[in-house]
Formats: sequence, C-alpha cells, structure tokens
Amino acid sequence: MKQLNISDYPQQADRKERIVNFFMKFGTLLALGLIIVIFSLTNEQFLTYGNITDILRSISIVTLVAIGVTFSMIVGGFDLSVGSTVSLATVASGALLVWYSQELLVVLLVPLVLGALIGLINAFIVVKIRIPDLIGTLAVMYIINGVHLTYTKGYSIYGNMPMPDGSGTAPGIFIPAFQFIGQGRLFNIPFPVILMVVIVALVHLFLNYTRAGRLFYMTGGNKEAARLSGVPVNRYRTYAYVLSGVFAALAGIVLAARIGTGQVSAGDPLLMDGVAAALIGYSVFGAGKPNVIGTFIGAIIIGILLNGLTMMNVPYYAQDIIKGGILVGALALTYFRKKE
Amino acid sequence: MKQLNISDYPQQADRKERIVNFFMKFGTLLALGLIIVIFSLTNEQFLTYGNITDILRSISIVTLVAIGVTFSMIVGGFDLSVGSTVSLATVASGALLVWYSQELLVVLLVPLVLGALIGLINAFIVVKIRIPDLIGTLAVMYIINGVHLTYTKGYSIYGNMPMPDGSGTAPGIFIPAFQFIGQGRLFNIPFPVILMVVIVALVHLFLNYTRAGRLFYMTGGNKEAARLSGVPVNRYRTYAYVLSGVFAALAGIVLAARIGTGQVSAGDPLLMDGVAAALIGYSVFGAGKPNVIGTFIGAIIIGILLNGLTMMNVPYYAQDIIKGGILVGALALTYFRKKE
Amino acid sequence: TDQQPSSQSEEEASEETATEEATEEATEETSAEQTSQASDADIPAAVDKPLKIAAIMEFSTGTFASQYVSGLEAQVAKFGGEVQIYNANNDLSQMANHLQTAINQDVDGILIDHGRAEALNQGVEEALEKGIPVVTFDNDITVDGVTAISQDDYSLAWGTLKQLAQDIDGEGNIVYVWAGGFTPLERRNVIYEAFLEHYPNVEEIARFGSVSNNTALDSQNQMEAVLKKYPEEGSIDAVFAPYDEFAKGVTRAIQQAGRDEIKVYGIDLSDEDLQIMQAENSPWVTTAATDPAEVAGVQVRFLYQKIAGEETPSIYALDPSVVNVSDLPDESVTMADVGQHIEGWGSPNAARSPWMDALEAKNGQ
Amino acid sequence: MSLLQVQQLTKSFGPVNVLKQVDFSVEPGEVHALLGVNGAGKSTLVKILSGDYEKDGGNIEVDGEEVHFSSPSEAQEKGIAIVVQEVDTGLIPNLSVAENVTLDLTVSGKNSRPISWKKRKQIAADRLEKVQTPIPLNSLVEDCTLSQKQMILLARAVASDAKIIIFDEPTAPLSDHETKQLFHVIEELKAQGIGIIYISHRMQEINRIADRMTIMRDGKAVAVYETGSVSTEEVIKTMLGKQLHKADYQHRGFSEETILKIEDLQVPDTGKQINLSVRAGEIVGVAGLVGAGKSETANAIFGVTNAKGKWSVSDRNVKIKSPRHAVNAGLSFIPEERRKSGVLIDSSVQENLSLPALQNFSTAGWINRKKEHQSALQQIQELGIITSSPKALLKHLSGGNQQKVSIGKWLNHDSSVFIFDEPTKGIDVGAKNDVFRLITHLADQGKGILYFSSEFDELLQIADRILVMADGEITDEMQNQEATEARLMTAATGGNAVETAKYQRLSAAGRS
Ligand SMILES: Nc1ncnc2c1ncn2[C@@H]1O[C@H](COP(=O)(O)OP(=O)(O)OP(=O)(O)O)[C@@H](O)[C@H]1O
Ligand SMILES: Nc1ncnc2c1ncn2[C@@H]1O[C@H](COP(=O)(O)OP(=O)(O)OP(=O)(O)O)[C@@H](O)[C@H]1O
Ligand SMILES: [Mg+2]
Ligand SMILES: [Mg+2]
Repeated sequence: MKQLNISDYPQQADRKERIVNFFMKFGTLLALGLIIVIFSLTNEQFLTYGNITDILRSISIVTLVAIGVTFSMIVGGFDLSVGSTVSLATVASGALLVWYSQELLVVLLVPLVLGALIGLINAFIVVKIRIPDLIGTLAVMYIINGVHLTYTKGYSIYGNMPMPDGSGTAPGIFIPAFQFIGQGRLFNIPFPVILMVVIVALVHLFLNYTRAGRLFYMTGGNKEAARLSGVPVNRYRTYAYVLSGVFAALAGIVLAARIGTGQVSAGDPLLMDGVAAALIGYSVFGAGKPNVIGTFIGAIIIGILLNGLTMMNVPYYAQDIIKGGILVGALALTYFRKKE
Repeated sequence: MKQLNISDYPQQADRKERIVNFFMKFGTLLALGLIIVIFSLTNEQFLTYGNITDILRSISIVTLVAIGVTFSMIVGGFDLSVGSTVSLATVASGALLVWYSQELLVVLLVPLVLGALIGLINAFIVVKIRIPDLIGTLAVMYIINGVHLTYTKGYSIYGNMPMPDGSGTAPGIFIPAFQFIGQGRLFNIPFPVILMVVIVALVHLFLNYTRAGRLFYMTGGNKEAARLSGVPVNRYRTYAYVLSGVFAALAGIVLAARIGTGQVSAGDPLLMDGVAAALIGYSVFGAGKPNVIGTFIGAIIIGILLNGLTMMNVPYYAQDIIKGGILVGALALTYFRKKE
Repeated sequence: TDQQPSSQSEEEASEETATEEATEEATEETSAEQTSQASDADIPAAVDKPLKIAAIMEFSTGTFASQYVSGLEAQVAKFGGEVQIYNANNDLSQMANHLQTAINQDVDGILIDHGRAEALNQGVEEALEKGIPVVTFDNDITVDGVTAISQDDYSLAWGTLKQLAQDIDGEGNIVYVWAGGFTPLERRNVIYEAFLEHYPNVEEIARFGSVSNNTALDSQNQMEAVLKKYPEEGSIDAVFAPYDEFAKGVTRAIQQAGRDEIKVYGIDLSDEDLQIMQAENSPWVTTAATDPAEVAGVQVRFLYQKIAGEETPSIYALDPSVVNVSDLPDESVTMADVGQHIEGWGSPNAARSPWMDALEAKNGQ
Repeated sequence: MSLLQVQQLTKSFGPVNVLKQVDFSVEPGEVHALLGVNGAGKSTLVKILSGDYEKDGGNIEVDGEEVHFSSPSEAQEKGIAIVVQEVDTGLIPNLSVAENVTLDLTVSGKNSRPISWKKRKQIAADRLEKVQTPIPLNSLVEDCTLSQKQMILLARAVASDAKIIIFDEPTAPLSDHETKQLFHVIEELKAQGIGIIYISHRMQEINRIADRMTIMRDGKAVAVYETGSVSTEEVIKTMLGKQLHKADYQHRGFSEETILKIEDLQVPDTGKQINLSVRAGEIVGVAGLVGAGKSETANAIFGVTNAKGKWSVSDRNVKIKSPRHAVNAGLSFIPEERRKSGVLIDSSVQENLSLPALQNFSTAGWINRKKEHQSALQQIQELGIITSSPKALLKHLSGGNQQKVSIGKWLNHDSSVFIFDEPTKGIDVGAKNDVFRLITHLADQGKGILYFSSEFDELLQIADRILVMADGEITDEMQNQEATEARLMTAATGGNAVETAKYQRLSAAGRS
C-alpha cells in the first residue's frame, strides 16, 4: 500500500494530452537539439571542441547574471538593476587594479561587497518601502548607472591610463592573476567555463537540496503561506536581492577580466539577455518556475544562436528576431496550457 | 435615518495623518515646484518663454510614448515594446519619404497602422496565449528591433542617401510638410507642443468622461468582476495594447520629423523614460493609479530635470542619479502608506 | 536640408584639403610672428573674459570621445573659459533639445560633435541669428557662417584600407566588422564598398558587428565564432574594423585564439588602443586616426576666432594619419608623443591666432 | 493543569476592539469548539494562538509556562499547529504535494543537512496515508482540488508534534466522505492526548465531535458549556445574544409566464446536463451541499464558462457565450466570491453601481456624471448602503455593504432574471435580512430569481420553488409548501437518510 503511494499514479492522460505534455516538458530541449543539428549540418566547424568551449565561455557572463535574476524571480521578485551592477563591478575592479594597484583579494572582494550592498538597497526599497520590484529596481538601475559613470567621469579604465583628472598616468595594470579569471584555462578548459559550471551545479544543489533553497521557493510560491509556516519571508526576499547583486558583481568581475578593461556601462546589454535566459528556463522540463538548470539552458540557447548565426553570416539585427521568436515559443509552451 | 447613510462620517484623521495625506496628494507637485524654484534661482534663463517651450517640446515625444504606456497600465498590463515601435515608426516614415517619395498622408498613416499591428500582436501574445505581459512584450521588443534593423540593413535613413543595396541614390527627402510636425511653430508655439497638449487633454477627457475610458479603468481594476458585469475585458485589453502601439508610432513620427532622419534604434531610450513618467504619474494628486495628467506631469518633471541640470552643468550621468532618486521618492509617496 | 551628403562630401573632401593647406600655412606664419611680440593689449576684448562654451555631443562613450572631451576642456580652460558638455547619449532628438537649451542659456559659443544636419540645422540657424557662433565636428551641417571641421572619414577609411591592400598584396579573404546607424561608420562603409570594387581579388568572407554599450565584448564573441568557422591557418588574411571598439574586441579574440597570422586594420586611436597595438605580437597592426584631443583643440580655437570676430574657413579637414605599429618604437607610446614617430601626426598650430598665446599665458596662473 | 490557558486576552485593530479580555482553556485530549457569529473574533483568537497576530494584552500559558509569540514559528516550537480557514494561505501552489505535506520539515530543518527527496516522499506518503487520502506526490498543489488541499493541510497538522491543533472551519470545502475521514483523524488525535480547538458554524458537527464549547460574542467569551449540557437553541441564543426570530415564508403570487428556460445545458466543470425554468416573479432556489456543483452551474448559465446549451429569455432564444451576452439578454449575476468577481474594491461605490448599465448613464459615449451621481445617491438610500459618500472606495465598506453594492449594480440594468450564488455568504444577520427584502422586492416587480444556496433554511424562508442539486445534477424539485429540511437533505445527499440527520442545519449561523 505504501509503495503504491510513492510509485507514480497511473496517468490516465489520453494520447493527445500526452503529446502536449511531452512538448511542454521537452519542447525547449528539442528546440535546442534542433538548432544544434541545423548548425552542425550547415557548418562542420560548429561541433568542434574549440567552438563548444568558446560558446560556453561566451555565455559564462550572461549565465552569472541570469542566475542572479533567477534568485530574484524565485522569491517572486524582479531585479532590473543587475545590468548596472555588472557595470559598477567592472569599473570597480578596474579602478582598484589600475588606479590603486590593489591586490587580487581586494579586487575580488570590493566589487562583491558593492554588489551585496546594491542588493540590500533593492531589498530596502522593495521589501521595506514596498515599492513594486520592477519600478524600484528600475530606479536603482538609474542611480547605479549614474554613480559608476560619475566615479570614472565617463572614462573606461585600462592599464596605465592617463588619469581623468590629469594627474599623470595610472600606476596599475590588469594583473595576469586577475585576467586569468576571464581568459585563463585549466586542463584546456577556459576558467570562466569551469567557474560557471561549478556555480550552476552548486546553485542547483543549493536550491533543491538545502533548507534555505527550499525556503526561497516557498517564499516565492506563496509569501503569506510561507510566513505562516514560520519562514522569515522578508529576510529571504532580502537574501535573494543580495544574491542577485552578488552574482551580478561576480559577472562584472569576470567581464572585466575577460576584456581587460573597466568598461563603463558594459553591463547594460546583459540585463535583457539575462532575463531572457531565466525566462526561457521556465519552460525547460516544464518546470513552470525559475530554476537554475533551465536558466543555464536558456543561456546556452542564446549563446548558441549568436555563435551559429554569426557563423552563418546572419546580421546581428536579424538575430534579434530569432531570439524574440525563441522566447515567444518557449513562453507559449509554458503558459498556453495554463489557459483557464 | 436614511439620510444618515449618506452623510459624511466624521473624519477622525488626526493632524499627523492629515499632513501625511497632504504629502501623498501633493508631494510630487511640491517637488516639481521646488525644482522649478531652485532652477530659476540658479539660472535666470530658466524661466524664459523660449526655455519653457523648449522643455515642453523636448518632452513631447516621451509624453506620447508615456501615454501609450499609461493605457497598457490602466488595463493592468505593461508594454515593453513601445521603444522598438517608436524606432520602427521612425524608420518607416523615413523609408516612405526617402525611398518611396510618398505623400504626407501615406507617410503618416502607414506607421500608425504598423503601430496598431504591433499592438495586435502584443494583445495576441498577452491576451490570447496568456504569456505574462512583461515577458511577452519583451520578446516582441526583440523581434521589432530586429525587423526594423533588417529592413534598413542597419542604416539610418536620410534624404537622398545612397541606397543600402547600392542601387544609386534614394529619390526622396524629408519634405517640409513632414518636418513641420517636429520642427514647425504655430503662433510661436512649437507644433509638437500643441500636438502633445491637445492629445493629453483629449485622452484625459476620454479616460474620465467617456464610457470606453471608464471601461478601460474597470478592466484594470478587476478583470474578473468587470467581465462578470458584461464588460468585454479581452477586447478592452486588446484596445489598450493597440492604443499603446499607435501612440508609440505617433511618437516615432514626431521623432522622425524632429530629427529629419529615420534613425535606427532611435526609440530605445524612450522606453525607460516613458515608463518612469507614467509611474511618477501614479503619485500625482495621490491618484495611486495610472492617469494621463499624472503621466504628463511625470514627463515634465523628467524634462525639467534634464534641462535644468544640464544648464547647471551637471554631467548627464550624474543626472541619472537624480532621476532615480526622484523616482524612488515619488514611488515611496505612493506606496509607503499602503503598508498594512 | 535637401542636400546630397554623399556626393557633395566627396567634393568637399578635395576642396577641404586645399583649404586646409592654405589655412595651415597662414596660421603657421602668424603664429611664428606672434610669439615674439605677444602682449595683453592684443587680446580682442570679446574673448578677454571667462566665456561660456557649450559642447553638444551625440555620444560620449568610448575612449575617443573621452579624450575629445578632455581636449575641449583643456583648451577652453587655457583660454580661461568654461565648457558645458551636453551629452545626448546617442539620441538625436535629445541632441536637438540640448542645442536649444544651450541657445536659451545665451552661451558665448557652441561646439557640435557628430549628429545630423536634418536634426540640428534649425537650432544652428537660430544660434547664428542670436549671434552665437557655431563650430561643428564630423557632421553634415552646412549652414552659412558655420565652420565645419572634420576628421574626414573617407580619408580615414581609405588610409587604412590602402595599407591593408598593400599588406595582403591585393588578394585574399577579409572579415568586415560594421554596423549602420552612425554617420561616421556609414561614410567609412562608402569607401569600403569602393575598395571591394577596386580590388576584385579581395573577398569579404564574413561580416558582423553591432554597437551597444559593450561593443568590444560583442565583437569579441562574434569574432570567435568566425574564427571557429575558418579554423585553418591562412583562411583569413585580415580584418577591417573601422571603429576602435570593434578593433579591440577582434584583436582580443584573435590573440586568445592564437591566430596571430590574421592582421587587424582599424580606425581611431586612443591611449588604450595604443597599448593594445603595441602589445607583443598584437594582430592590430594599422589604424588610421586623428588625435581626438587635437580635433577638440582646433575646434575650440576656431570658435574663439569667431568670437573674436576673425575670418574662419567654412570647412577645415584635419589630415588623418595612418599609424603602423612598425613605425612606433618598442617602448610604449602615449597619444601625446605619437607625433614624434608618425609623420604628419597632429598640427598643434592649426587655427592659432597671435593673441592666443597671450590669452593662455594670462589664464595660466 | 490545562494544556492551554488563555487569560484576559485583548486585541484591537486600530480603534476596533476585536478581543475583549477573553478567557479560554483547552485540556489534553479534549476537542474544544469555538462558536460565534461572523466577526465574533474566533479567527482572531486562534491567529494569536498560532503566532500570526501579536496579542495586545493578557497572557497565554502552554503547559503552565507563559509564552509570547511574535511569529508563527515560535508558536510551532511551543507545539501549536493550525489548519487555517483559507486553505490557500497554507500551501505553496507551485511546489509538489510531497513538499507541501512535509513543509514543516523544511522550515524546521537544519541548514547544513541536505534534503533527501526519497525520504521526503516516503514521509509524505505515510502522512497522507494517516488521513486516508492518497494524492499523487509529484503533482503540483495548484493542480489539486480544494478538498485535496484541505487534506494536505490536515496531514501536515496531524504529523506535527503539536500538543494543540487548531482547526478553523475545516469542513467547509470537504465532502461528506472526507468529513468522516477528518472526524476519524480527530478521534485518533484525541486518543493521543492532543488538545484540539475546533471552529465551525455547523452545530451538528459540534455536537458530534466536541467535548466542550466556548461561545464568543462581540469579542468576549460569554459562556463555556459541556457538549450536551445545554440545548442547541440555548447555544444559538447565547451566540446571538437574543432569541432568533425567523421570518417565515410568505406565499406570493406570480405569473405563469416563463421568463428563463434553460435546456440541455452542458456544464463544463461537472460534465452534467441541466434543465430548468423560472417564471416571472418567481424565486427559484437551488439547494445543494457544498461541492454539489451549484457555482459551476450558475457560472455556466451566465456564460462565465463556455457552456453549450439552449437559453431562452422571455420566450426569445438567445446564445450566451460570455457574460456580455448574458447581460445583453437580460440576465444579472451576483457571484459567490464577492471580492474576487463581484465588485471592484479599488473603485468607488458610484463606479461600481453604474458599471453594468453604463449605457444608461451616457449619451454618445459620454458619461453623464451628474446622472450617475444622482442615481448612486438614490440607490445608496434605497438599499441602505452605509458609506461616507458615493465616491468612497468600495474597499472601505464592510462586507455586507459590499454585497449590497454587488446586487445594487444590477438594479440600473433592465434585466429580467437575477441569479444569486450564495448571496448571504459571510454577511451578518441584519445584512442578510436586507438582502432578502431586496430579493423579494425584485420578485414582486416581476423579475425571475434563481437563488443558489447551501443554507437550506434560507431557501425555505425565501424560495417559492426549490430544486435540489447533488453531484452536478438536479435530483429533486418541490414547491415551498412541500419542502422540509429533511426532504432537502435527503435529495442533496443522494437519498441517504442516515447522512441526512447529520446535516440538520441551524439558521443564522451563516458561514464565512
Ligand atoms: N487585520 C484586521 N484588521 C482590522 N480588522 C480585522 C482584522 N482581522 C479581523 N478584523 C475584524 O475583527 C473582527 C473579528 O474577525 P474574525 O475573523 O476573528 O471573526 P470570526 O469570528 O473568525 O468570523 P467568521 O465566522 O466570519 O470567520 C471582525 O469584525 C473583523 O472585521
Ligand atoms: N480544484 C479546486 N481548487 C480550488 N477551489 C475549488 C476546486 N474545486 C472546487 N473548488 C471550489 O470549491 C467550492 C465548492 O465547489 P462547487 O462550486 O462545485 O460547489 P458549490 O455547490 O458551488 O458549493 P458552494 O458554493 O456551497 O461552495 C467552490 O467554491 C469551488 O470554486
Ligand atoms: Mg473566521
Ligand atoms: Mg458555490
């Protein structure tokens, strides 16, 4: 009798429904598979080891941003400020290296702390003042953008640059140990890829197999029920925004290391792609909710499209059409059944 | 006895509460007044007729976009695709003028029809497929961006430009009648300002004094209750997205006329400002809901800040900080009391 | 507004060269004279006070724009004035608004950087009516009374492409990085199309490009894909990246893929670009550029001449130089001393009136 | 020593004193019922006990130890579990059944220890077994039925190591069978010495399950009785504070003209067919137990769900595919869930009242605001709606007054048939009388009335003819004169006379 409960109940779904369910669950993965097949048929270089690691490396930054976005979505929120946080972190690590010749540890820690701080500000605005997330974090986005541009007076930061205030040449450079984060390789695998895969795995385990991870989901699933079950929901919402900020900052560090510059406004384009990746993730395995494996697959889809379409010489603007189409398709899979 | 029902209940609000209420209602207007006073004290050119009409002209395009956003918000939706619709309309009118030497009427009609079409697509995705508005319109944004860039092959369109396909020189120019929409003056008032004020007034009357306007608000207030009262809510939601697209297209036309170019991606920056204006509008007169007068005042605040701060030589990036701060302030006014 | 930018500008190009040479000679002579006999008395009254200058810019991202801004600020500061930067952040209508704001402010002079005539003509005319002089840089404004300086995108593109053609011997596969929507890029594209026609054996095998706030990284990722598509050594001979943000990304992609045989030909130069080009085995071998700070200096000086009531030409083109890494020394070079290694780089005395040294000296303390 | 001892407990929301020095106690192994009319303060009391609200004054002792809860988790630590009144406030819809059943393990678990889902599912299966409700463990809670949700909450509460378990109206969404299961579980808990607080408006349940009862009135605990020591009438009198005067049904004349005729209506959610007709001026009651499918049927008639069938209104055939068609055909609908689908709580009274008949207040699309205002004023008077002004937002009105607006908005509309679904749900006795007066008044004007309710006594009081519904189908029909509660109950429970006795209902104890 007990065994019966655990084993799957007989699924009485008829054939048509089974097909629909199958597509709901695996549609996105099928689409990914299809894309890969098409690209490898049209281009024999597509499925080479080198290209695959390149694709993974190119999505590593977006994936980190998207993981942060996923956290905010899990608790039922939304964080539009991640792009500006990436920019701030990029500029901060650049400034620490170049203007202040700091050590690696400092260069890594300060941006992460800044990211956490931005998360706290977001949490204050959204959780405490109760401004709707979308709008509150939009305002923070403006502010952070302004702050990081004001700090550098609009200049990008690179090794031994002339100081913006005209006081000679900056003393520091982008040290190799730092550049390794974005450009290095371990066992012939790009370091950012390793970093990304490890973080995806850790976050997946965290979200699914730890108490705290489940409490995030509970908070997002039903704030009131979670509160009544004894979950300190406001604390977990705050954590989520802080994590969102920290992951964005980490993405900023990797970005700075990858391009070797503290590029102002560099994070702006990452917001949309990060959000798109997290949203595509909803549809993976029919999860219907934010999940980190889905987010990862979403980022892979976006990365593969960029890579493959560029190889096929499709102009970047036409790529946007395909990106939008994929997004609509994935979302239709998630939401169309929810009709009624 | 019956009379008693109606008579005003004694308002037991104590003094503190009255002050809070006052700020909720007039805080945004007070802030606007304060800003104006500060700017006119620090700069004697600020309150000249020329500068005031310039400010109004500079916000005319954002205001049109923001009115569209307001419509989508009134029915409880959100339209992220307005920026790309502006771009598309700008490019479309440019192409009609320059590539096809069309007449004024055609040049005005086609972009508006395109805007309406995009609204229908949004409505299909959001109302029919039931993809959440924010995400559905994001995907549409990508697609429209891609489409308009693909159409022009990434080129901006200007009078007698070399054709992108290398087939010689384009036959048309931006005709004066068209440019008048963006640059002309009537009774020494810029035409776009007249257009904006007339439209704000008309939309205000429409929303508050007509049956259709009321039904928009009812749809947004409680979709289910409105439907059960016989309101065709899905039709009104569709109307709202169509209007949002049409107003964005109108903004695109004014933009094209103002800059005399079918500038690709020109609408992108308008999205955030349009949304910000509509959101600031929530707090005006303590309305707590989207309203067109509030939106207009929101746009004025943003325009005045930009103008005044530029006059005060505040770098544009530092202006973002102030814009973000104002947004948080206005929103805090609207939402902070909603506690409990 | 109904002019034909493309054909006309080509005419301009030839005209410009002539005018510019003339001006240069003239100014050089006068400046040589004036150094010896400078005195306060010679400073025209109109400029002998702190002037308020407005600089209307279409965008200010990228190192070129940053150094251009520093150039403006430095030159105006030397003259004892103050410059207000109006940045439109790539929004042309905002740029038109800014121009209007500047006019309402009654500034003493207006500098315009990029933008399009159709959007700005009206404002420029209004400024002139109010007696505010205008000097433009790199756009197609041709209102009477305006001095238009340009870094001549056509020559820039031709300069670097000529070097490319020579290096690959007029034959080979090249990759083109380009995006529309920006006047300079569109102009450079005109020359590129002509170049392809001129060298039928040069084949474009791939084209990509997009301009965002993260242009360099986007270019890097896209170049990686192209490199993967053409993995054999020698399958790509060169990359033409007519904007330094493109060139930076492409260079990094090539370096990280170890495909140093592919050479990069860029346009624009900044301190950062110099560093990248001078790095060991850098694939970025050639760029064509003018010194942004100097462009700014010339523009400011023309404006001051106008304010002082002097005659100024309606057009003035700065001669771009082609910078080959091979011409540079081994030790790292900054923008300030590129001129010592590249012939014709910079002409610091362009548009220099006799009283300017005195004015600078006076405000020096 | 009592398991739970509450003394002089006070609580107020703003100026409203909701609890006034309440004394209350629960012994181990006792089922202690909490009775009182709507708004007496029952839920507030148990919410304080479960840590949802903080008390203002008084003291609470658990096992003789004084406690003070500032959050639900603190109450849980002290061994107090609650099955809340609104099930949706206890569950996480987008998580699996297994996870929801074992939610407490997650919340109380150690941060460092990884979760084993295999073990979790085993535990969840065991727990569901205990309440005899197998539910697929992997399905999402949002796909479960209301009663399944209730059973999940129950399974969780039973499994917690609680010393005290609070049930706030647990049987409202349960079927008869499930109610029996619940009672079985409660017996087992009792046997383990667990103290139980049981809130219900159903006296027959109380009589069956409770050992003692505390009666609350107006925020005060007014009496404590042993079950069986006093009569049910006495209990109700204590609850209300006065003798209940039930208005008797008065026979009214109505015409022979059929105003609404429904044939072969295929109700989507129940999968059953419905045939019925209403005459002008006639009040037709549709009786049925909770879950009988009344709301589904009402929704289908009004076109809320897309149902197939034949409608004829005043002898004209009409197609009704959406509420809009229904409104145009002359139907009006007062839905069960007022705040969700009856009124717009963020809009003003005036805007709500004019909504369905907005055409009547507008010329060429322009709203005549003066006319709208006048009409609203008049209706506020006629219906006795208590509001500061027609411009007041509906959310500032009390529930009964909101319900009056929900009805009143249709009075401007020239409709011939009114459909009411549980119109007295959650409103107090006074408001209920007003609503009845209104319904009778409409019938006297020649409107056809269709009145869906599970409160049989109300139907007996107002309906001219009563249809009885069970499991989605109409199983019996009778004129008021022929009807008795017993007959209604027999038909509603599908003819099982033994069950019937248990469902003897008492008037006035409206459900919330
Ligand atoms: N959060 C709150 N704010 C203000 N008033 C409240 C709040 N919660 C409850 N009340 C008021 O307290 C009173 C008691 O409510 P409570 O929910 O305890 O009643 P109840 O006895 O459970 O009634 P029912 O039988 O309808 O469930 C009611 O008048 C209610 O309006
Ligand atoms: N799966 C479900 N999830 C949530 N609520 C449900 C579900 N199934 C039924 N309900 C709700 O349970 C209640 C009882 O169901 P139903 O509508 O069939 O009975 P009814 O005869 O209208 O009963 P009543 O109106 O007295 O509650 C209704 O309010 C219905 O909306
Ligand atoms: Mg209650
Ligand atoms: Mg019901």
